[in-house]
Amino acid sequence: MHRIVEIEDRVLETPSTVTWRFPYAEPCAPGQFVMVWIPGDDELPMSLSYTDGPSKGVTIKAMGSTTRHVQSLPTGTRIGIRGPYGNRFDLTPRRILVVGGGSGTAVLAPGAEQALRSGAQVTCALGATTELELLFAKRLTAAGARVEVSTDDGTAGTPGFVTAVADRLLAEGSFDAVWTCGPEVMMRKVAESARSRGIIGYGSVERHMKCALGMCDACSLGPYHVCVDGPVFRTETLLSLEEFGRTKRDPSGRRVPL
Amino acid sequence: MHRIVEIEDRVLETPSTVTWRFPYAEPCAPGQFVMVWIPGDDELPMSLSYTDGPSKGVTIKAMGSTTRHVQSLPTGTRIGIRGPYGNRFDLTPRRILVVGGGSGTAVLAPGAEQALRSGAQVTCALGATTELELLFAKRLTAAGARVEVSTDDGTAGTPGFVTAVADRLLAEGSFDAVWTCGPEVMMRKVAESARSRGIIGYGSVERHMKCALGMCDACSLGPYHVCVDGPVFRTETLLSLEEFGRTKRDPSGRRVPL
Amino acid sequence: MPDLSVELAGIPLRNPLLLASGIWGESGRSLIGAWDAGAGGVVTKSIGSRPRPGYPNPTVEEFDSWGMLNAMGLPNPGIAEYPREIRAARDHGVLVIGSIFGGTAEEFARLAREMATTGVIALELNLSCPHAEGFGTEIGSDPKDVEEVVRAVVREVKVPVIAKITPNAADPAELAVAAERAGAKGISAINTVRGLAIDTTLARPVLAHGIGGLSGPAIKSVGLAAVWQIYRRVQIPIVGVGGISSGEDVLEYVMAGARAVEIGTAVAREGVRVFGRIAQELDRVLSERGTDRLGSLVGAAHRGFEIPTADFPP
Amino acid sequence: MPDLSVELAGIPLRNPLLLASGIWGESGRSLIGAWDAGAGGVVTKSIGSRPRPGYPNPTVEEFDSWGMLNAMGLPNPGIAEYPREIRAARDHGVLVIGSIFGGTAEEFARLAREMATTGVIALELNLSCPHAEGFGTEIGSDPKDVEEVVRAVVREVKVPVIAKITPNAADPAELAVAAERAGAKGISAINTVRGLAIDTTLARPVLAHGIGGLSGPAIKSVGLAAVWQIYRRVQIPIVGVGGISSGEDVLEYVMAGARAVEIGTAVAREGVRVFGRIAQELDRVLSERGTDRLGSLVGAAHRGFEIPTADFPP
Ligand SMILES: Cc1cc2nc3c(=O)[nH]c(=O)nc-3n(C[C@H](O)[C@H](O)[C@H](O)COP(=O)(O)OP(=O)(O)OC[C@H]3O[C@@H](n4cnc5c(N)ncnc54)[C@H](O)[C@@H]3O)c2cc1C
Ligand SMILES: Cc1cc2nc3c(=O)[nH]c(=O)nc-3n(C[C@H](O)[C@H](O)[C@H](O)COP(=O)(O)OP(=O)(O)OC[C@H]3O[C@@H](n4cnc5c(N)ncnc54)[C@H](O)[C@@H]3O)c2cc1C
Ligand SMILES: Cc1cc2nc3c(=O)[nH]c(=O)nc-3n(C[C@H](O)[C@H](O)[C@H](O)COP(=O)(O)O)c2cc1C
Ligand SMILES: Cc1cc2nc3c(=O)[nH]c(=O)nc-3n(C[C@H](O)[C@H](O)[C@H](O)COP(=O)(O)O)c2cc1C
Ligand code: FES
Ligand code: FES
Repeated sequence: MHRIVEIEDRVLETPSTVTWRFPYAEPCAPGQFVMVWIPGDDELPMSLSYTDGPSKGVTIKAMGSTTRHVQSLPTGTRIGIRGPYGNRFDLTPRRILVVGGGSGTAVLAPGAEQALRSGAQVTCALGATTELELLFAKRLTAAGARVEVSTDDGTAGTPGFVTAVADRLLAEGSFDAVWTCGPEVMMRKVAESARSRGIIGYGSVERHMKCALGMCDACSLGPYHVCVDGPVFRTETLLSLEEFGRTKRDPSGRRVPL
Repeated sequence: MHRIVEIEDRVLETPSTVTWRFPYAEPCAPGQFVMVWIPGDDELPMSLSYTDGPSKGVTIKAMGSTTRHVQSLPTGTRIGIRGPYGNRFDLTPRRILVVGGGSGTAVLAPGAEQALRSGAQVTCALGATTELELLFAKRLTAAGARVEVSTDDGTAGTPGFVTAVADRLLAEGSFDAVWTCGPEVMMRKVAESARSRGIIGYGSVERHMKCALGMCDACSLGPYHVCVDGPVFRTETLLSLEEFGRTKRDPSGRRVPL
Repeated sequence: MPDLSVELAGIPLRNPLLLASGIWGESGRSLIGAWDAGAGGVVTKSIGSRPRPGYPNPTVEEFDSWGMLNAMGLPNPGIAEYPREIRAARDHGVLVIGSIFGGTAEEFARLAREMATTGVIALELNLSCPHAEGFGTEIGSDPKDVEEVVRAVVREVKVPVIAKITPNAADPAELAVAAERAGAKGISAINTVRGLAIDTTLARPVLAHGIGGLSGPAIKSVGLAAVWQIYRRVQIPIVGVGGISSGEDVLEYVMAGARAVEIGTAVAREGVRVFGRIAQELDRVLSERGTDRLGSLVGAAHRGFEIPTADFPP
Repeated sequence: MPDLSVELAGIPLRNPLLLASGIWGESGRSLIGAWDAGAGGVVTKSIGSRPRPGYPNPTVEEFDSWGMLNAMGLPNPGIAEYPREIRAARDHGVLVIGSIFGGTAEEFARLAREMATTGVIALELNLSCPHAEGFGTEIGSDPKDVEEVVRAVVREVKVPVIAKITPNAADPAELAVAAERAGAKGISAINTVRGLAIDTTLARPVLAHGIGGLSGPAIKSVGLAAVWQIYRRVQIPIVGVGGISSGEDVLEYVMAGARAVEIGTAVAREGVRVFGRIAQELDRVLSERGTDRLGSLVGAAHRGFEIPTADFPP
């Protein structure tokens, strides 16, 4: 059942990323996602980048036709929301390393904030192609996290991939858990680093979604359905899946390279 | 939704009347009725003659094909029950005159028992064609009611109609309420007697029933539907209805004389 | 206060909420009850040539708040008896639509002629009862039969004729088109959806008739689909029926293309108070949406809607 | 422990609970998941000639625990790609029924030929999707078309052919009779019931495609009615589909005439655990009723049942 809401606030986070805030009373937890219906266009899965209070939020990166087109929608635009769906991050670890690539940081931010509020130590490694595309670095710093950034082009922080920063942080400090979201090749690297150090990892993954109810099989990933068994998986589990980091299914169900 | 139950006990109350007890957990109140399904035959409205405890009961008089045929069904027979439906007797009056004609006493008995248990004074005028057809006289006496009987043929109690006994009792004692059930000509008499003495009266009436949900209109009586607005009505209300005591509707909806 | 009045086949209605056929329609007094409770009009029980007791009980099976089966078997007092009930209602000022059913076009025409003399504002032809051998769906599922019946009736009477269409068909809109072609001034859609319930303890159908018709919220989407498809194919007004129990539901039907609606199963238990409640809710949702006239929303959901292809580029 | 095994068109099944087409059927791994969770067999997604992304989202609308609409638009990877998924499942020992859909008898025949080489135990012909232009109901609602398609397929393949029948027809049993005549070895009934939902705030249909198909408990009685009527007209076994979510539901279908059942919407949220739960419930209800073999109850509700007349003496 969709609920129709108005975009009550709109923030351009980066040149290619917008955050929408909207009233939505359902209780939501960090890690969960909603289906966002842009009437007349498409309905898309979006992780919640704000999960507390009466106003929830999603942060949308321009990837294809719909996500590009919606960047410019004004506040007051009516959208449909259903959910929340999926599982959540485990907020019990006390020393957490957050590794976010690009818009992947969206799903990690609310969990990091909640963990910090409950007294956990949170260290963030955030990567982006370029400085302007860095997401939520200020937000997480303000929340009390130690934030390190990297950019592919070196315009901010450590030049290169965020996986290098993550490796360094893992070597330096001691962590109870690693959370990650971003391109799957990146997540695979992070997952392997965590494994090599014996640290529990959690990764949030994306697959094409239609029903979000665990029925249509569009989002299948090995024996799992990302919409109900995920989107958060143990990185151990992800590493055991032949498809992880390699293939996904297109809307017809064909396996295609990632 | 029917619940299928087994007849767990069976008592021949009179040569033409049988009581069935069956397990039925729904809370039921005196005055209410259930739809009793005799699989392969018919489904009929029956007032509850036992409303307390886990075993409810109905008391069935042989009137037509089904009610005749079911007199001999053994215990263990499976029947379907839905309900209870309809409203209930007002149990607050403290001095109650109960006037029952024939099997009409069935719906009055559980209310009389409950009133007695709560300390009310209950006087019963029970009429039947003949001694053997008297219903629940012993049951009501045992419950603590003062019971007077009449028979059309004079085989027991006052010879003649029960309305004469009722009139005498009304003249003798003082009552807060009169409850009645029986042939409508009898109920009309009782209603008029109660009115002339300014006593509140309640009568339980019968009409052809199909849905018992206030939908099909089979049981309409003036502006009312007996299945949801009744079967218990104020006798004042009944007296105001042109149809009361005169006509009913047959299964096709045609008005026919009572 | 938004304006809830609508015009149906030339008849002004104070609101679009009609009592559905077969519900509270056996006695004139009940029709008055529905009207006094706020219905914009009432449809009578479907009346046939002769008194008909209908099937034995059980005739209804309620399995949940969202659905109910019935196989009443078209009980009715017959066309000779019934007009007195209509007259009682008419004398009270009730707008009555007379429903009839028959086995042949001739029988429909004969019934229509008699029904039309009772002061009904329109006739509704029941071409859609899913559980009456020889009537209902059997005659109502072939466009040719529908056309023949409607034509025969239209020839006989001056009052507008509304054809009530079955959902138990490959293409209900095709049936509506046939009715329009034959001169119908309106379409009612839908009647109940063919259904069955079995008692597994007894290993037998619950309803005495076996097959019955599903009604209530369970069929709302089915009725909406029919109204939607019919609206795209005919010009005459549509009366939406099926599973309506709130103001929102009415608005869904109106936006799908209905000009008025009928309410049936929702009358169970709550009684005809349901008309007042739904009118109030409709009032509220229209106010919330800033609409002052319900009529302006008829078919609103079709505007700008295009069916996408399933071959959109992946 | 009652014996839940049944024989369907010559194929022994360990239990009658099959995964319905279109649910968890896109990947071989998911088919394995359903089998490992206890399904007696699985039906694949309906496969067509070419990869087809299906309609844009929204493709589903869940309005309550009792009903859901979908218009997926028959997304599928195409017959060239899909066999690898079936083989993965077959290699694991899964009994796979291959579902196909097409626009013409020739297309069905071609698809059947290819599908039959993948090791499927049977073919299910989707003649019944209510929301795919040119496929589904359009080809499946005319007995002549059904007969032609089934005949064309039966000619091509050795595996048993099961025709999946639409409820959106005047007489689903007529379609089943046509399929039997053409050589089908089984009938599946039903597919989803045509339905629509409108968002009144936006004044537009919720599903991108507009019309969709209703599934879930809301349609159980509709599926039961179809199975009941088909059972009275054909000799071949029937697979009951529609709204099944408990052991009681399965028993209702079996008593109405089904030899096996398919489970679709009940897989939503609960996942394929539903197969284990329903098998357990079925076990319990059969024990309670003192039945040791499910197969003995097929059609039990027909025994001794007679349709009463509506003219019984009042
Ligand atoms: C659980 C989950 C959470 C997500 N959270 C976010 C988020 O917080 N922020 C964000 O920007 N993006 C998020 N995404 C990804 C987002 O849904 C897609 O980027 C978006 O759907 C692209 O839409 P489009 O029409 O612009 O793309 P298209 O032009 O259609 O395609 C671009 C890419 O998006 C993918 N895509 C298109 N439709 C879907 C769909 N229905 N489901 C999944 N992928 C799709 C395509 O496969 C392709 O890879 C999430 C995806 C999932 C599965
Ligand atoms: C609210 C209510 C409570 C009742 N309580 C009792 C009771 O406690 N004990 C008892 O013996 N009887 C009771 N009756 C009456 C009982 O339902 C009928 O006597 C019974 O249905 C007759 O069935 P039959 O098949 O034997 O009769 P038939 O041969 O069919 O007809 C005999 C008479 O019963 C009437 N009748 C038949 N079917 C119905 C029906 N579905 N609804 C109403 N009347 C019907 C007929 O109109 C006719 O007057 C009650 C009726 C109602 C409406
Ligand atoms: C008990 C009952 C009796 C009905 N009788 C008739 C009838 O006589 N003629 C008719 O056209 N429709 C009849 N119907 C169908 C309703 O008019 C209506 O089309 C259907 O119930 C769907 O609407 P609902 O979901 O609001 O009940 C009957 C429905 C019910 C539930
Ligand atoms: C999301 C979804 C997709 C479906 N896809 C197909 C399909 O591809 N082929 C088919 O024959 N039936 C399809 N169906 C219909 C189901 O197989 C089944 O007939 C119907 O849903 C009724 O069963 P249920 O109430 O248990 O879901 C689909 C149903 C759903 C809900
Ligand atoms: S999106 Fe349909 S199963 Fe996950
Ligand atoms: S029995 Fe149907 S309205 Fe009372």
